[in-house]
Amino acid sequence: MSKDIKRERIARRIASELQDGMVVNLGIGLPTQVANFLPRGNDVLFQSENGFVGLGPAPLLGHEDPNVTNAGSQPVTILPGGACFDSAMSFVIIRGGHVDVTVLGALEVDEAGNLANWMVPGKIVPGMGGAMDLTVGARRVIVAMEHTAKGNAKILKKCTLPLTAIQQVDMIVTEMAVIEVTRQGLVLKEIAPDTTVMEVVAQTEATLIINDVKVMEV
Amino acid sequence: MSKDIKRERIARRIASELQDGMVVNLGIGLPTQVANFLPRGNDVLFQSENGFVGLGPAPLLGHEDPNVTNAGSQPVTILPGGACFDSAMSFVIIRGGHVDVTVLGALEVDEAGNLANWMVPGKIVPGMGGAMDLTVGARRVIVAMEHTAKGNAKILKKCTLPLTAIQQVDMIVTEMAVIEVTRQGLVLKEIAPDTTVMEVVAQTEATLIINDVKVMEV
Amino acid sequence: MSKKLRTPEEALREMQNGATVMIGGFLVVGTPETLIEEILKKGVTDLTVIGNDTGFPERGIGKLIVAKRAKKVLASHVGTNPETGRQMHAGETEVVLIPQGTLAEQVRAGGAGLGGILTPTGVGTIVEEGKQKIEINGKEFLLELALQADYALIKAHKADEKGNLVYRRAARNFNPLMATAAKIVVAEVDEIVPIGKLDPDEIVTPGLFVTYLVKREAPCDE
Amino acid sequence: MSKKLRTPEEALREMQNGATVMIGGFLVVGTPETLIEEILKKGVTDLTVIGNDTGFPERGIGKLIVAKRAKKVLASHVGTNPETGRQMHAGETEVVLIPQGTLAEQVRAGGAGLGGILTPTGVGTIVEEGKQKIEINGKEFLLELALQADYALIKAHKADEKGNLVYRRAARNFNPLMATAAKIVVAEVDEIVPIGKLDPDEIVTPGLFVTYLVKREAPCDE
Repeated sequence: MSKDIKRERIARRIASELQDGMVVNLGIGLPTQVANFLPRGNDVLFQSENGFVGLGPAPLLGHEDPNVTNAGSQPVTILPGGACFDSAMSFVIIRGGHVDVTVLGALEVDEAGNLANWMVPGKIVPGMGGAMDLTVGARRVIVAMEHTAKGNAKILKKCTLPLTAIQQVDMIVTEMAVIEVTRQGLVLKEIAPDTTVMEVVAQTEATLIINDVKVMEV
Repeated sequence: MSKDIKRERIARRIASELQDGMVVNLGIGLPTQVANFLPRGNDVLFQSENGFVGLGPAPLLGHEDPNVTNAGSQPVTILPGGACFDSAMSFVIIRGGHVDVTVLGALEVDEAGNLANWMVPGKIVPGMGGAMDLTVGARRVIVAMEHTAKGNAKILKKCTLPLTAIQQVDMIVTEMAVIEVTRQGLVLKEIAPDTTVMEVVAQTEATLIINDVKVMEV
Repeated sequence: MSKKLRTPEEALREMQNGATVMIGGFLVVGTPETLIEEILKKGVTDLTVIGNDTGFPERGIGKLIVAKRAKKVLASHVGTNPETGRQMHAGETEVVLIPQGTLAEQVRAGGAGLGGILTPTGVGTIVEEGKQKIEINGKEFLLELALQADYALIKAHKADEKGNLVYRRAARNFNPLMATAAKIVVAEVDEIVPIGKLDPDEIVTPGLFVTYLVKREAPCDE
Repeated sequence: MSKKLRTPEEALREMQNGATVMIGGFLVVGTPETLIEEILKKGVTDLTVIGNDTGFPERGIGKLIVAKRAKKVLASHVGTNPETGRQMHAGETEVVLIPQGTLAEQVRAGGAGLGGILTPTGVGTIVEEGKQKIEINGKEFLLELALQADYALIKAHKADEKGNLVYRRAARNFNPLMATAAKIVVAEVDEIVPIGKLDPDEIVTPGLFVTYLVKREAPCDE
């Protein structure tokens, strides 16, 4: 399966978690694609941590406003009914529990719902940006990532990289599976139609609680 | 001397402390009168802790805007160049040291620059409102009050009433004297033309450092 | 028509006895009088009321005090309503007096997911009683904890249909702060305009904070 | 003519080597490019720079990093400027990474006279190293201290002659916060309008915070 198809599948599945009226923050990269798979006329309100709500699609070429970009510096639009604010208010919204769902990428996730997605010591240290606040503050944290990296498991018994936040992840969506984080551990809720429970288990270091597994809509 | 004349003298003297460009917050009552004695065309910026700067004089009768009142609930105006904000920003300005001078009334002041002006236990407990923040936050705290209350000294060795703030008062102006609060104690800087140093000392419980005393302009 | 628009009765339907209620306004400027009337009509009692002040006996929060609907009041100033003082001295109502800037930060912290803030205000006064003191670079601060509520009843000037709010002049005061700090936020407004009529840069409270909109029935403040 | 209007050179005349400088903007949106150019021209160095990020190598704060004017950087994100990472790994520049919401609150606290704030962000991560942890109702928070600076260099859209500022869209970001937290605040603006042209309700940064106004020389963001 190509990277693009994997990513589209993940984004599409997460889009189905978003409901009208929700306030949603999408991380940079794969998570940003989630917005592309919402039904037309949806009423999901996207928050952009650089300072506004009502984040809309990219503008037509030549209609970019240099003051309207997403947190990844790409030109976007502000939909009617949107509102702008400063960075303190942006994180009042984020840290204060006013974001219903955040979708974030991950380097590692573990059985306790710990997340590592901001640095690899000695290699990449881009900084956490808003990720630590988003993970701690959003009511629901959904991790969007490919199931493995170069064949190595990313869903671990215990994260090895520096953490972004402890015990905050609620759901993990990969091209192979949908996994819920519960107090008891990771529950395998859905698997993709082109894989098996055995295969998912094999690609996952963490213990999966397997009970009533559905087929993921792709 | 009538109460009105005393108060006008105090307000007038304090007005001469205010310079163009200063941000000033005047307490309710006597301090409010200070604004009446500034030269025409002055550029002092008055802050009103209920949420704006650019506080102007009372409006003409019939031109009151119910949303434009001072912190004492009296109709006022907002001058051109004024700005409105919420209570958090109002106290960012006050607590953050962005007010150059605050003028406050007092029940008691003492040698250490302690101020008591918000309650008399068992009697009046109106609440401190913004007074504690103003006293702690303003760069310069000027107390405006009559020198005594029913013949009792108000400038004490040590305050007896619950404090508003410790060691924050910089200057005391009464109808009799101008007193500066220094690390060494209270320095008598000026006396009114209709009193004597002996008389001021007699009406003051605190020790006054007396060196080079000028005559107060009244 | 805004999906958030409710009658006062609908907006406060779930309010229970004993609820914690933040109420905006500064000496009744920017106070949601229509919602206060609804509390009186509804008959809920034993409220914990958080507000800058307790208004006047016949206006604003003062009406709730006079009608004895509050078992506890957190405010910076109660001097304009002698009944609050009377109830406090008689032990009928618990009154916690809080410096105004501290109260503003506590409400803001409640909305911002902060545990509290360190303020120099109140150090060396009775306000510090029972509070943790923390010294930073030789200067003492009081740790003041975040405040949250079941309801925030606020007053704005205009809303758009999404619930985005703008305020007018000194009627802003505690309203935008309280809008962030409660489970249910009811905004009483003079006017509701179509989506797009407010510029994104002029909106003070984004609609995501607002649960319900109620049209002001008391005379408008203009 | 505004009494606060200065040339870039006049506005930064007093800036010394070793100064602490807050610089507004989010990935160069709302960054005062004219003032950054002036720092480069002026030749001051050993700066401590506080900003959301370090821009790009050829834009925004990134230019200061590339020219090695910063001995220390406090930012939430440096990934868009590989030179910052290189200098950090080589030990040439000290880089302190701070969660974005924490940085915003620290700057705000600096402007607000608060000693610090308690945030849940960073608990259980390396961000908590060396910091005081405070438990409130069973939940842990980090005590994060206030930040202040010698200079805040900010970018606004319009000023009036009093220095009151309004911002445009996402170019607001850290600018209004930094405007409160420095001894000298220089606002680079696209346009200066006469007093009275801005409505008191639309002003985001009251002019009392602004020491100097500088007209943007870089191409305007519109």
